[in-house]
Amino acid sequence: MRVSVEELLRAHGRPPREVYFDNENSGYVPREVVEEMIPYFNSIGYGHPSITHKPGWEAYEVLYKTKDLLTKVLNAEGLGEFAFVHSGTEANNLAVLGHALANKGRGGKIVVSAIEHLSVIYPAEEAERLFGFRVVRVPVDSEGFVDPEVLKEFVDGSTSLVSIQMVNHEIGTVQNIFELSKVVKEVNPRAVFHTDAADAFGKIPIDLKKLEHVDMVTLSSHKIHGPRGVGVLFIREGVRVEPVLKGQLSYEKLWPGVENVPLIAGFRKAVELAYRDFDLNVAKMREARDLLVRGILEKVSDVLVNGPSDFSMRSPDNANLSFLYVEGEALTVELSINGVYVSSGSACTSRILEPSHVLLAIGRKHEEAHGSILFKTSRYHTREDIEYTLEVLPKAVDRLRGISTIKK
Amino acid sequence: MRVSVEELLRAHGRPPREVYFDNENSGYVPREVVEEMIPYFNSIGYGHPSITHKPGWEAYEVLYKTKDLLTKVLNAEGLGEFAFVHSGTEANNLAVLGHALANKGRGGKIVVSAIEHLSVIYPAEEAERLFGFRVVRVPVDSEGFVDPEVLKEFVDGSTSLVSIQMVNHEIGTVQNIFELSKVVKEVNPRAVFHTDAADAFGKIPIDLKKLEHVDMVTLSSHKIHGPRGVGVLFIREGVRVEPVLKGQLSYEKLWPGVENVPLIAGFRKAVELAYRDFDLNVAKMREARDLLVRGILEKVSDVLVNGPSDFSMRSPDNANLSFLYVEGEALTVELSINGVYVSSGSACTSRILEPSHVLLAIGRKHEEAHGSILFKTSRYHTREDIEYTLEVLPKAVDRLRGISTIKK
Amino acid sequence: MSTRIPLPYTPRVLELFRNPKNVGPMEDADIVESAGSPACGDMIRLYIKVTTRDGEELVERATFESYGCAANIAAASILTELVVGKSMREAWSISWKNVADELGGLPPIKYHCSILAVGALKRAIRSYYKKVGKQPDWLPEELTQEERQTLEEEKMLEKLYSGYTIKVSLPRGGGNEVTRP
Amino acid sequence: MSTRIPLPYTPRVLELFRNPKNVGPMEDADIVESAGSPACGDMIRLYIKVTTRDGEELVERATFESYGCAANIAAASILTELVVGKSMREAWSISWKNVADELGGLPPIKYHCSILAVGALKRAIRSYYKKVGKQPDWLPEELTQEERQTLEEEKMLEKLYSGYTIKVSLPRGGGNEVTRP
Ligand SMILES: Cc1ncc(COP(=O)(O)O)c(C=O)c1O
Ligand SMILES: Cc1ncc(COP(=O)(O)O)c(C=O)c1O
Ligand code: FES
Ligand code: FES
Repeated sequence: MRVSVEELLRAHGRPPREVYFDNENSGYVPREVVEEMIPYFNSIGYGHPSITHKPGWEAYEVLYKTKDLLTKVLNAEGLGEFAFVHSGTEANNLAVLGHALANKGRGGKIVVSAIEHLSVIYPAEEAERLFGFRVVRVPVDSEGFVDPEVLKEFVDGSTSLVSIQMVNHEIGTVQNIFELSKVVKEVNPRAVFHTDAADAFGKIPIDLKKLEHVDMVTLSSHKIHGPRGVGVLFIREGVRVEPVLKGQLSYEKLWPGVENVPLIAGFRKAVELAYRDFDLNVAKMREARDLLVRGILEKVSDVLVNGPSDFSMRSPDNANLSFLYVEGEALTVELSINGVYVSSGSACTSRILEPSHVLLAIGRKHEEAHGSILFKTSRYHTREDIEYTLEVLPKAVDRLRGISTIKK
Repeated sequence: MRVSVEELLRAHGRPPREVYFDNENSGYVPREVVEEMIPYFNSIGYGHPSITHKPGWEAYEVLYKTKDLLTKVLNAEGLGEFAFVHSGTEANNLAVLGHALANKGRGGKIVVSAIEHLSVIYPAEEAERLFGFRVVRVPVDSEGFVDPEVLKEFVDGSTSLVSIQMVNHEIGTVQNIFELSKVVKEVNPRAVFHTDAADAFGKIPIDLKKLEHVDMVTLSSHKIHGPRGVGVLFIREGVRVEPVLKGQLSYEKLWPGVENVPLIAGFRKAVELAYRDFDLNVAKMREARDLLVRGILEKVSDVLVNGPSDFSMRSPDNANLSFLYVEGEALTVELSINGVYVSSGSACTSRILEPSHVLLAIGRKHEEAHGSILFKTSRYHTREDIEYTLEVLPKAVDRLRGISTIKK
Repeated sequence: MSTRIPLPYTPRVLELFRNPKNVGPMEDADIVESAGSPACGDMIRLYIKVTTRDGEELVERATFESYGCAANIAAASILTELVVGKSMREAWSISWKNVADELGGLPPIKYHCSILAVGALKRAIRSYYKKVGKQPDWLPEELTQEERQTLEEEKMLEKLYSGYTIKVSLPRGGGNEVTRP
Repeated sequence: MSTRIPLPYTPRVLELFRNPKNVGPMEDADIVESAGSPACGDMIRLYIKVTTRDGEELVERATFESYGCAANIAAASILTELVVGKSMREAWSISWKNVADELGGLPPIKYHCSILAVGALKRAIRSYYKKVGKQPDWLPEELTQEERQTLEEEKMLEKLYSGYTIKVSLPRGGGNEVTRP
């Protein structure tokens, strides 16, 4: 449909303050990160890391320093390789489809949790469709946890790959990846264990020496205030994946094409910033999140908390709340008009008019998912941001409840 | 290998001028393009084009305006869709593997020219390996041209896809895509015709109304002074491709993940700049190229021109020359020390120690490919740049010829 | 969070979403009809007051409630405005396309919100004549396209919802080591 | 242009590439030996002048020529420096790894450049003793690892080259419409 978005934005109006909570998608990119990228664009031509000239060597250096930094912050010295791709989605595809391609003669089971990101679930289904693997979805409990005992029952000698995320992107459940990977290897030491840590990185410390049973890990730049356009897959030494796409190789053996050097330089800086004051950064997002949730529960009635009720078991940036009797998409629009930017797991926001598979998997009813709103706080949120949100949100919910067919 | 690139760069020294000819890879990104991207990074969070809030709508607008601009400059009104991916490599994968996935029950032949980019050839081979297609490589003549009469003989009723690039990335050969696509459809109207125009866009006018037999077209942002990280596939209405990667869809139905809005905004500006003064831009790169080639042929003996000898049949930015008796990688290093940045098709620059498949396919002998150097000029090259190069280059060739085991 | 699609609303949708007309229940309504999913609640409910002038039934007043998206709210608002003062026969002939056009267009994925609104209206008109025991000749006995689509929509919503209930809730595992997974 | 790999040279490689020692043919060389592909020309040629002191053959001078990459040039340069003043027996024991180490390391893909250089040296030493009709006890009759690798390298290069000649050159088609393809 042809719509003048400009006009739409005019009609949208100008709120007194703007607060961005859609950090599940792309967040603020700090000046220091931007300043790492600009010089590449400004130079006469930035390099291809595999060409023997100065810009090429400079480009090579960026890749190599980024891998060094990742090795350090993840405690991965000597453990394996980091492959660069363009998104967390691509890293998950490389892990799941890349594993399937490398093992396609053998088939077997691919075990995923029911609340994995779709970039894990759909590639697993593709591996089933194309290469005869069988996808098994492990159920989660009502707060999104995978029980190691339950997982154990889904794993057997034919299990080829297990993929369970470290932190759920919608409800913030922090899985016990150490335990989960351990039980998998106890049952079948040859099964490969992948964890999608796109939403854990920068929020939950990750130590790959300790996580000795984890074979592959997904990261994504835009989740930690880096630029969108860099995904990373860690692959433990000896674990085989095959490139999913084909073409000219450069530094990267597992994804064809030339590495996006400016973005990777920005990503490196973002990692540096996230880890420079890791605990403080986490404390800040947690504080903003706690302030927000406490305020909402005080000021708005009939709110369900989706995901872990014990907030120490939940990612420090995550708040997922269902505002009963209203529909989430309408609420995102209403909040947007007031300068508060969030997303929703409502069926009405989906291409297939289906509510979030995560909310359904934890047993939320359709009408409970209907009014769900995802807030992700960051270290950049101020107290004023949260206070403003707490002013705006109850009014927005009230107005829509006033219109609703459903009353308490 | 662990090497301090910093130290290497110190040892490299500082030349009096720097001239970048590696525009096959990533070129200069003008300030106007950078300025389109920065605001997204600076904002509190830039949008996901499929979320119903203001940053989301702003993001949506970027995509939609970019598609509108592409529709205009390619004269593609009402003809089909543009899909966003992260590189030309990914666009080619979507075209070739995406076609194979959509037609995998049927099999048939995939016809490519012998000098296609590896991001076409390798996906075609993957389609053969995984889905039972058969890859046929059409030979080219000694200047890289595909003869329509020859192509005709390679196409038959079982041909599923034909992929022939508009401009060759190494030797600049401009194919007669209109004729080539026409003969394909004459033999088999159901065969799908893809052209990789990554290296033609911005240099050769492309009119998709006229190119009525062309079904898919690949573009890449960094080839036209846009940021690296945006590839585009045009798909004519009714042509079926399936996503190669799987996951969460946003605006883009054919590539999962959220679109890279800041980069796409930069790409849009780059398209605008390329087309604002199309003829002038082309004249500038042609002038720099002609000056360079004329100067080299005057000043250096034993130089072969690779690709079309009739320069009106060759992309205006392309010069590919073989300096006999020297090895190309050594020459790239020698030139780099003097501030001139080029690439080579020598076996010594390759991961598999194989010379450029393009040079071999046009009948160049190994020793002719050995000293090949690719220069790509741009509208930003000055006369001084070329003159400086013409000073430096003969000395570099001389020095290496002095060392060489092979003398005239 | 599930698979996404951009929703470029028109300024008119946004405006009506912000300032909808004819909101709320109507105490003296002659008919109240809804459309939507019984599973998650009615998306839309219409209240209509009918009056008779010169032997013809007219819509005197119309209000709505919505538990739907911004487009649904805007569509319902427009619809209530469109029907007021119209004869029942004229009201019957309003299509979802009329509603979408009045809104300046809707993204295809949101057509169904307009369909639901019009579906509720058609239900209301039928139930009015059922109540008063008449069968006007312009009122087809067979369901219209919009009514059938509304039914399908409702069925789909219900299926979606119930299809998932089997997949949930195993007891929560203990010992989650949060800071070092 | 074909499949790429980064080539992080050490500063030492770069330095020796820029200022190689012992470059050029040697008029009075006792032995001249090469390694590389007969198809595309020798990558490396060594010239060695032998002298005898106290009954032991020593390398008096060594020079090289190279038609190879920057690493090849640097490796050859180092090698000529390494052998000078050494006995033939000592020279024989120089491995490609010694050469690479002297360069501060080489990227794996460039090991073969060092192997070629050392391969040429071993050939030179063998051909010296063949010429003078001696067979020192330290000189193994069987080919060493490096010599075998050098042969393989040469065979590969030749095959690569010849494998392609069949794929080329059909007559050029006319009528290329350049400005509007
Ligand atoms: C857990 C998880 N996995 C994968 C992804 C996909 O990452 P990206 O947006 O970089 O494609 C996301 C982000 O949305 C995520 O939260
Ligand atoms: C003809 C051609 N096709 C495809 C590509 C690949 O494009 P990208 O570098 O964006 O992956 C290139 C660029 O190197 C090219 O020149
Ligand atoms: S001589 Fe060819 S790679 Fe070194
Ligand atoms: S009411 Fe659900 S999409 Fe409009």
